[in-house]
Formats: sequence, structure tokens, C-alpha cells
Amino acid sequence: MKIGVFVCHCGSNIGGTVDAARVAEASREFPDVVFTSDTMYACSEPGQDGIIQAIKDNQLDGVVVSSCTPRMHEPTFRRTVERAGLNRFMFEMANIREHVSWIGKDKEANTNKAIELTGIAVEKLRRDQPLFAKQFDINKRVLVIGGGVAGIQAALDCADGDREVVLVERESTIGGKMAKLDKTFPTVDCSSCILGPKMVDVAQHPKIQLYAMAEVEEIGGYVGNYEVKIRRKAPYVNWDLCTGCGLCMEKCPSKKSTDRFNEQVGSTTAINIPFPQAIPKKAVIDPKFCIKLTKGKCGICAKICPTKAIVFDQREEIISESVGAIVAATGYDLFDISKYGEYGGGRLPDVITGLQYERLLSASGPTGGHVKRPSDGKEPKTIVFVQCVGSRDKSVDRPYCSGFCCMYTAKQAILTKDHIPDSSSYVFYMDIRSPGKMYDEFTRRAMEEYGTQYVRGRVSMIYPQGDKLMVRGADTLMGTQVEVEADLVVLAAGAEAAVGAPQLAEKLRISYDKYGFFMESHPKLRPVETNTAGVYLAGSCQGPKDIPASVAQGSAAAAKVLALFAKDKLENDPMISLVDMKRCVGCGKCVRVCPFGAIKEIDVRGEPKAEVIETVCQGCGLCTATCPQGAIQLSHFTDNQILAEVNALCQL
Amino acid sequence: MSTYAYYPGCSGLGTSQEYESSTRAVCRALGVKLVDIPDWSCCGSTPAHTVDHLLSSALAARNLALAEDLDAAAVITPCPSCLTNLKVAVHRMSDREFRMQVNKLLDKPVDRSTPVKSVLQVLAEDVGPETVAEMLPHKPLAGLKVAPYYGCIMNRPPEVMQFDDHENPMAMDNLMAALGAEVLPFPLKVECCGASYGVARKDIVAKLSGKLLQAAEDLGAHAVVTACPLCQMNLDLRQGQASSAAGHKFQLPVFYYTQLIGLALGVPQSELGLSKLCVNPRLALDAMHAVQAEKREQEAKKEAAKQIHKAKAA
Amino acid sequence: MPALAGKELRIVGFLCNWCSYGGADTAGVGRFSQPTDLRIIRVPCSGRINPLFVAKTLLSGADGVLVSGCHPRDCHYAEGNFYARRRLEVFKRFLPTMGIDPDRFEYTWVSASEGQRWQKVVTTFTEQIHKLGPAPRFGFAHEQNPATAAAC
Amino acid sequence: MTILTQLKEQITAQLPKLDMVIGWEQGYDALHATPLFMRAAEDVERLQIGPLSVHNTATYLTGLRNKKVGLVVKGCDSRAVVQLQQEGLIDRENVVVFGFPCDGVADLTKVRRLIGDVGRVEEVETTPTELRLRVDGREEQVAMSDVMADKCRRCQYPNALVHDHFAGKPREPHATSDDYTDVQEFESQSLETRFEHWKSEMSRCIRCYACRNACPMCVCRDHCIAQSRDPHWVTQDDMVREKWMFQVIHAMHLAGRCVECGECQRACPVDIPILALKRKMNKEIKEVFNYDAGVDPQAIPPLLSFQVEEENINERGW
Repeated sequence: MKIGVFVCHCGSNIGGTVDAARVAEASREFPDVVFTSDTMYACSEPGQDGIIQAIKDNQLDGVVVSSCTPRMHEPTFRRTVERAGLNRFMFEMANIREHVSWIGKDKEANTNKAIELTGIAVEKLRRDQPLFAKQFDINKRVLVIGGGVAGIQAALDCADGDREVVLVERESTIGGKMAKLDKTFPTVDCSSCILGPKMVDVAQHPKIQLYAMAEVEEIGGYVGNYEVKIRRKAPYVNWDLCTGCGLCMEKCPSKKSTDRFNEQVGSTTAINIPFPQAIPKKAVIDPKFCIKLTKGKCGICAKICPTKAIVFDQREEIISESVGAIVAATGYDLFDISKYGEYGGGRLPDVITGLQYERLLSASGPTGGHVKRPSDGKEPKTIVFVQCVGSRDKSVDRPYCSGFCCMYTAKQAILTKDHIPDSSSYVFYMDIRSPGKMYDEFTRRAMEEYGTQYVRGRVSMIYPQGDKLMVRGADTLMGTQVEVEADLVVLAAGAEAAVGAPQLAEKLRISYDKYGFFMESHPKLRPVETNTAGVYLAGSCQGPKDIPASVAQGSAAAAKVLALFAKDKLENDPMISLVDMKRCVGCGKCVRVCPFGAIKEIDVRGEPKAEVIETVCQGCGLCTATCPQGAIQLSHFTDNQILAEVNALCQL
Repeated sequence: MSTYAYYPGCSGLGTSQEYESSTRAVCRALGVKLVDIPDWSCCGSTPAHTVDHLLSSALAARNLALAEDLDAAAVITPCPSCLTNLKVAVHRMSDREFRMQVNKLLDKPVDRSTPVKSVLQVLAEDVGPETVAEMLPHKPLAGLKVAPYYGCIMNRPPEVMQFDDHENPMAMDNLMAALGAEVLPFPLKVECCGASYGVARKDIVAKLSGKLLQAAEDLGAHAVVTACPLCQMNLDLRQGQASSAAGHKFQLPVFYYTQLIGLALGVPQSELGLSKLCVNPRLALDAMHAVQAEKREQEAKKEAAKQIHKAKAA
Repeated sequence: MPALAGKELRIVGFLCNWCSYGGADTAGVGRFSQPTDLRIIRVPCSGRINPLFVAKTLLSGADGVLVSGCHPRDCHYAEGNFYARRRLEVFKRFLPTMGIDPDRFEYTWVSASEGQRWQKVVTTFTEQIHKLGPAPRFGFAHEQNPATAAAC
Repeated sequence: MTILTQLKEQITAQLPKLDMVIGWEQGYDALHATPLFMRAAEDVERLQIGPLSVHNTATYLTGLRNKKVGLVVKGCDSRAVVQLQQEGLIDRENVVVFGFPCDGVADLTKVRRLIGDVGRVEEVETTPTELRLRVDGREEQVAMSDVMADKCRRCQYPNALVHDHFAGKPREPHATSDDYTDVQEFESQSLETRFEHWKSEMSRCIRCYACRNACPMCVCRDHCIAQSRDPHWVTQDDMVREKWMFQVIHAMHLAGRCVECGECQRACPVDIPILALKRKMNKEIKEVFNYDAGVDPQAIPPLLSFQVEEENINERGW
């Protein structure tokens, strides 16, 4: 075998703390190495051309590049060696940047380490085999999980791209958090007026199959061929018959049901259509409050329903769908404000969240758009907004910024003045974060035109005094303690991962961070992809986002899906396990442990043997670590390759 | 019930004798067995830890070491300030290095970690308001409106104190409710009373304590209930100063919670020490009795009406 | 290849590609400085790591072996690290009977986002190995077999 | 009727339906038994059981997968049958198990250490408490208590755990639990002592692989990674490291599978105490997973399964 080793300086990134020339020089001593060079930027065009030239000039049949992490440029260099006529698996990388030059300044130790890492790459390469991908069919339907604005956008874009879309929404209506907003910043246009038409498009699009009140139960398969089980909860109403007339809501005697859509500001009826623009506009019975379902009598809705749509014995059902790609758009949920005991959230009725305040402002909300405080229904005259409740606070394990609270608080302060002209608003803030088009101008308007008083400092305590709330905080610009006597306090509750997000991530086999937000493949260059092929992210499930960013990411995810579906066949990753039939004793241990069901038992001349289903195998190698006699080997990570690396490092 | 190693604290022998004697009496009545830590010494109070963490912890730890021989379920003290010193010492000594340094200073090293609790925690958790309520079916304090005031250090910092909600504690509320008293939702439960500024800056204490008294009065309280000798002193002894600062005469008796439990349980006056309070406790107790009398009268009327009704029907 | 004489000990890491290798990359991107002893071998999943690789590495003269994978429940392949956890735990417990200090082998979980955690893991483990010092060795072939040596 | 006679009757009755029945007979001398493969009725006469019937008959099972095989088993042998059945390595319906109560077997290494290499033993008389050997006309007496195999002293399963026929009455277990005092004692020595112990023991290994060949759970046979080049786990170098590595491989491959029949150590021609490695592995498997191999044919082997929250594995803090 003839091996070429290329050591990258990466400008001064590697060259600064590793003697790249010496690494190249020393690599000449490794077995089978016939050519070495050091290059300024191996990944640049001249760098890649140099590799191709060297392969041709020296008839190399394998290449090692010592540079950055293979998670970054392995695909780049694989294409390079392929252009030079080699199989792309006859290539190895030594990571001498992230794992060497960037983590220490001792040039001698770094150089020695870089030489050794290059050495083990050579040893592995010496045992590499050319591998070839298999083609398989692709199912060009896409599953979108979550019907908030990001999911709606992704679904519509995919459907407009002529692909069938399965949209799954947990609540009984799509619209997500945006549907609950009164107005949007910085344009102060009506949220439901701009979202409503999109929701209607979803309902009417022939390519979109919407499952509301449904959750993803189980996901099997792999890119191009996912099998999804969807659990549809029982609304106790036959939605094929329900016309959404709302007669049942008028007559329902159980009027103390939890009003989820209105963020529990007030209560609603047990049979309920969350809001007039709901999609689908269908009634749902809350079994916790329905008198018929809890006590066995009542049934008024069933009597009154003009289409006889009420079905009290309806059961939930499991629906199976086959898709080729998945967009996760599960959004966010709000931080639990009762964790700040000193603010009295959950204890004091007039301390509410920003989203609850949106419902009080909204004309379709429980107060018909008149701001009335929850405790006594009085119109508040002094309103205090508290920023960063559950954001940028390590003490509650939420060190991140939720991103959109500064803006919506400014919006709410403006709207408050519009609703109650003789009111005064105070905003306690840490910093104003308004980096968006027209955003900073908007917060300035709140201060300058609308007279909102911004106080830079944290609130330390909120306590009732008579029918007022005393808000005590620091004004760090004045260097004093301030107390504001408020009628209503609105806490800008931070965004956190949606309830159940980690569980969904596990079903999707994607990573999530410690707060439950889904991990993208690369924070800058692959922001909508995940590390699981065929699974994409849109909206706040990846991290708190405002509406424009969520919509943009929804469209971006759709573009990724459409690009995937542009191919008629997909190629598998050939780094899969293969069985050496002679050595297999048919004990079936590999079959038992394989997480993907990718190994089956077959009969070879009366003897049981294992066989890998090549398009199902994901290449984890669990089987290889399980097989006692090493009869099943993961290509490109065989026992012998790993042993060769160990031996190269540990020969005494 | 287990035995507890009891640490009275210095103020228990001075300014808060009534807290000390009522605590012992209530514990006896509720079956909480106290064994005094032999030869106990000052915990370091407020000055020690401002000067030296090691010496301050050693002062507290000396008492913990002495308590080890008693084989008690916990070391308990009525005073929140002592409690803080003892707990902080335990907390700091969870660091091995620090523990070794402390032990070097002590004749008898600390080698076990006996839990440290307040008497309030023992009454609220180990005895429990349910038990107290069961002992008092006739609800002796019915009609008494109380504002429970915990002070700023009974529950804070939460990672050290590990007791109750640090922003909205309920232990004393629940015990008072068990006696039949009407517990008001006092919003300033954990506010500062001014603490030891009573000596250096009387004006601060007058202002802060005044605020507490005002809030209690606004709620219609007959009395404030405390669990801290210093809080009690600021609110009670300095009520006059607070009144002149506020330009409004407060007349709110300030009880130790153990005095009210003792009163309900029928502990003798000599141990309750109600006579040691500055603001006359009669003010509150009379109000309570008035409410109770009124209620009795109403019930009697109702009963009479019923009798008449029955007689007519007959 | 001997470890940098006098300065380094031989520490070999087996890291899963998706989480821990990425975590080590994140640590690099964040310039979180680390001791230089560790040599990382990349594998797709901690489930790929047969404990016998650890045995082989230790018997071949490594002073320490570190295995790191995705946190339990976060495995890119769903279950690999669950199996790895059982196997590696059993193997770690087996080491004392071989006369090898079990502290020479650790397994842990580091996600791709936990650059700082990776720095801490590497630093702590390297310190732990330096505290233990070089592992006992067999010496060369002729020293290992007295019979052969006598025949020489 | 003695247990042996009863056993012979049962075997004779079943033999026509079977390809063979495996038991023990006298070997090259009276002290050494050897496996007996009974194919015809007259073979059955040579069957012997008792303290000299040391071999694990289950070792042959996987090599006879497509045959109908009868097996005479001691308790420990039956655990190997259970384990093989659990792993799907044998078809239970092809195996007929003949059980009997086992009073424990002799460890011939102990006998030799006691009376020396005496050569050909002419006659052995066994009583419940003694072995009486006649060598060169002279008689040697050894107490069973001095030569009983260690595994028998702590045996909790003296009666076949699975059986289709059973001769005699089941006996009381020799022990009710195993506290692994041997492992604890070994580990009470310093790390250096332990390391040097194995270094010196392993240096005596002649790489005959008798330990592997005698092991009922070593089912890879010709494909054992000890002798393969792909994968190449151990080299042919005559080095302690390679020999030791093989024993670690054997122990690891037996983790959660070893039934402690002790055949590996018995078969070792140079008496390397390798059962200690498997004992240690079993101790840890028991501690972490509360699992005994070869007891329940329906159990799932611990290393081929997992729990999302492991009860006994603590994440170490970093």
C-alpha cells in the first residue's frame, strides 16, 4: 500500500502550537507512507488540488490528512480523494486542531501528540477497505411535528413543493403560541389576522393531512423510510360530523373547566372550541370536567347537537404513517413563575405571565379585550412589568436569554397605554435586547412616545398591601431602592423547552441540550439539520426564537426536506456491519442487541446464521462488541482497525 | 418520640427568658424530650462570623461535638441566630479540609454529623400541627387574629437551612391554625425587622419594624407571632420608637409562638411569661375573648330560635 | 511510540463520534486547555467499545484508559450506551482481581455541547493517572518468559 | 436399589430413542474417570457416578446439536444445560437429562498434592467420607473432606436443575449462599501482589487451550478469537501479556454466563487457578444485577439487556 500524509497548518490555528513540518517529516517513518507534505490550508482549493496531484504523481492508494476534526471536513476530503480516483473510504483524518493545537500551548508535547495521532490514522488506513453505498427507495412524504407558526410554515412550504405532509398537533387546534398573542412586535399588527389565513391554508391544502389532538407515539425506520405511530386522543366528538357551530358551548352546564387556550385566565366550558379561528374548528370535551363523563348524567350537548356528533364512549386511536423525512417544530413552554417565591407567582392572583396578559389584551380573550385584573376584575392603572423571570438567572438553572421578552414587554407597555390611556407602566429590566430590524426603534417608542418608565434593576419582592401589590426592586442607575405600588404585575416568564421535548428527542434519536432544546448539527453551518439523517428542526424547539426567526427556520427546514426528496434513490452509509458466515455460530446475540432490528437469523445449510439488512443497519457497532468470536464486523471500524490503533499507541 | 440535644442560646437566659421557659414547657407538654448540651457555650452570635469563619465555626462546632455523646436525634435550638451559626458550621464542615482545621482547634473533635434543627422545625415536622390540633379539639385560640412573622434568617439561605419555603414559610401558620387561631396572610413574613441595628441605628429599626407593624395592623391582626428573640425585641420593646417614627401609635402585642401554643395547652402562667411582654398581651387576648363571647352569644340565640321553632311546631 | 518521556503518561481514550468526540471538539473550539497525555480513538458509539479493547490497552502498557459516550437516553443509536454502561461497569469491577487499579479505567458521559465538562473530565482523569503513576509493566518478551530467556 | 442401578435402568429404557447418552466410566486407572458415550445397552453397564465423575457432560452438547442426546448430569452440569438452553445454543427437545443427587466430587489435584504422583491406581473404594486407593498393593486413605472440590463445598444446586429423569431422592444443598470469601481474600492482598501473582501464574501457561475446550460455554470452537487473525486479538508471541489477555477474554466472554463448573481449571495441565477470574466476574454480576447464570432458562442474560435507570450502577461524579 502507498500512503500519503498531508499535515495542515490551518494558518496559525495548528501551525501556532504544532510544528506541522516536523509532523510531516516524522510521518515518513510510518509503514507504507511514501509521501508526506505540510500545507497551509488543506481544505482550500489549492490544498485539495495538491492532494489530488500527489495521489496521481505517487500512485497513492490511501490518504491521511492531519488537520481539524473529521466532524468538520471528513466529507470534504472524502470527495477530494474520490476526485483523484480513490474510494472515499481510503481516507483517514487525524484531529490535530481541536484535540491538539487548540487545547495546549506546549509546542513540543503538541507536536509529539500530533505525530502519534497521525500514526494511528496511518495504522487504521492500512486496514481500510474500499466501501460502496447501496441505493434504496425513498418515501417522499414528510411528517411535521407541531402546528405552531414554524410547523405551519414548514408544512405549507413542503405541500407547495408538491409533497404530501402529515402534520401532527398536540392541542385541538393549530396555531401554537402565536395564536394566543394579541399583537406582534414591532409592527403591532394583529397576530390572529396574519396567522389566521395560514391556518386556513393548512386546513384546505389537499397535500396536508392534519392530525390535531395527536402525539407521536413511536418512530421506527431511517431516513427515507420512517414508520411513525401517532396516538390520537379522544375528543369525544365525531369531528367528521361536528360543524363547529358552538351550540354545545352555549348550553354546557360545566363552566369551570380549565381554559388552556386562555392560559387559565378565567375558565371555560367542558365542551369547548378554544377560539373562533381554531383550525380544525371542532369541539372537544374535557373529560376531567364533563359531568356526563365524570358523574354519568347530563349529556345536554349530545341532545342539543344538530349533527349528533357527540360520542361519549370514543376511544383514542393509533394511526400509522410512513414518511421519508421529519420536521420537529414543537416550540416552547413557559417557565413556571411560582419558582420565584418572592414574586408570589401562583400565590397572588394579580401576578401573571406575559402570555396571560396577552389574553387579557386580546379582543377574543376572556375579558373581550378589556384589561381587567384577575383578582377583582378592576381595571389596573399602574402596571409593573418584570423582565427576565426565568431567563439569564443561574439560580433557577436558566442562564440563557429567552430572546423575545424585551420586545414583547415593550409591545405590551404600548398596548396598555392604548387600552388604558390614564395608566402608567413600569418595566424592571436587566438589559434591553433588541437586535432586530426596527426592534430598537420600537423599544424607544415605548419609552419616549408612550412614557413607559424603564427601571434598570431586578425586583426583589412583590407583596400585597391592601388591594395593591408592592413591587420592591433596585434602580441600579440611580443607586437606590424603589417601591412601586402596582395594580397588576406582569412577569416576562422565560421560554423553556416544551413539555415532553426530551422524550420526543429520544424517539427521534436526536440530541438535546441540558435544558431540553434540540441540538442542531452545527450551530452555524447546519442550523436546521440534526445528527439523525432526515430529521430537521424548525422554531423554538431548537432554542427560543421570535416569530420571524421561527418562520424563516420553518421555510429552511422545508427547503432541506424538498432537497432530500429531489432524489429518487438514497444511498446508505456503507459503514455497516457485515457477517463472516464461516465464523458465525448462530448464537443470535447480535440479533438480540441490535437497536434497529437490522440483523436477522437465516438458515444456511441447516445452520442458523446472522445476516445484516444493509439499508437498515445504522453502523453503531454494538453487534461487533457483542459477538464473542468477532464474526460480525463493523466496516471501517473493525476490531482489527481499533486494535491497530491501540497497538500503535501502546507498544512497549 | 426521640430525644433532642437542646441548645438554649445566650438570649434565652437573658432577654428572651419567656421564650426559653415557654419552649421547654411546650416541648414537655407535646412529649418532645430535651436534654441540655452539657457545658454549652456561645455560638458566636452575630459578631464572630464577621471576623473569622474558622473561629466562628469552631465556636459553634464545640457545642455540636459536646452534643454527640447525648446520642440525640438532632441538636435543636429555639433561636434562629444560633440555628444559623450551628447550621453554617455544619455546612462549611462538609468540606473535609475545613473540617480538619476546625477539629484542630477543638479539644473534642466533631466526628459525626448530627442534624441541626430549630425547635420550630421539630414541632412542625416531627410533632406536626395535626397532632397539636387533635390535642385541642375545642380550639382554644379561636377568634385570635395573628400575623405570623418568621424573620429573615429562619429559612434562609435555603441551601443551608433546608426548612420550609424560604419565601413563604408556613410552619408557624399551620401550628397557629391548629390552635384555632385565625391566621392572616401576612405578606412580610420574611422581611427584615432591622435586627441588631437596634443599637447602632435605631432609626432603621424603627422604620423597618414600623413597616411590619403597619402591615399587620392593616390586615386587622390582634397580635404578631414570632420565633426569634431579636425580632420579638425589635417589634415589642421598640414598638414605641416605631410608633413615633411612623407618627401613629401601634398597639400590637408580639408573642412568641411557643407562648401561644403553651396558652392553648394550658401551660401555667409562670412558664408562659406573658408578663414579660412590653405591649400588654391583654389587648389581644381580650379581643379574642370578645370574639369568642360574641360567637357563643350568636350560637345561643340560634339555639333559642330553634327551640322556639320546635315549640311552635309542637 | 513512547509517551513523552518524563512528562506524559500513556492515556488512551475511546470516544463515541456523536457526543463525546464532539464534546472534545467543542472544548477545542472553546480553547479549553487540557493536559496533552490523552490520545483519542474515535468509534461510532460507546456500544462499539468492547471492554476487551480496554483490557488490551491496559495490558499493552497504557497507564490509563478513558471511555466516554453520550449520556444515557441520548445515544445517537438509541441504546448503545445502555449496553456499554453494563459491560464497562462489570469490567471496571473486574480490574482489582487482575491487580490493576480500577482507577486506571473510567467511563463517563459527555455530550457534544459539554466542552467545559470534557475539559474537566480530561483534566481530572489525567491528574488521577499521574497520581497513580506509571502502570506496572511486563517488560520485553524475554523478560516475560524465563524459559525463553534461559534459552537465549 | 442403588441410585446407580436406577439410573442405568432409566437410561436403558430411553436409549433406543436416543443417538447416545453421555455419562462417565473408569479411565486409564481406577482414580481417573473419563466420559462415556453410551450407544448400546451393553455400554450402560460401564456407567459410573460418584466423587470421581468430575467431567461436565454438557460440554459436548453444542457439538451434537442435531443429534438426540441423553445426558447424565450433576447439579453443576445441569446449570450448563440451562444456560445453553437460555442462549438458544441447544434445542431442549433434543436433550434428555438424567439427574441424580450429587454428593460432591474429588479434586484430583488435591489428591495428588496429598499422596503425591503415585502412578497407576489399581482400585478405588469410595465411601461417603473417604477414598481408599490401592496403589502397588499398598492402601492410601484420604478423607473426602480433604479432597472435595472447592466448588462442591459452596454448591447450592447438587440436584439437576432441569431433568427428565431423576434417580434417587434430591439431597440438601451443600451450602445456602456464596459469600465469595475466596475472592475477598485474594483481593485483600496488595495490588502489586495480585499483579505479580498473575504475571507468574500466566508465565506457566503453555497455550494448550484445554481450559477453553473443557468449558461448556465456549461455543465458538474452531472460531475462537484466540487463534484467529481477523480479528487478531491475541498474537502468537510467547508473552505473558498474550496469555493473560486470553484469560481476560475468556472471563469477559463468560460474564453472566459462567456456571462455575470449574472445568477450565480442572483441565489446566499446569494447574493455573483460572477459576478465580470467573469467580470474581460472577461475584460482580451477582452484586450489580443480582443474577446467577444457569438457573432460569427463561432469564435474560444481564449483558444482553439493560435498564434505562440502572439500580446498582452509580454514575461517578466528574
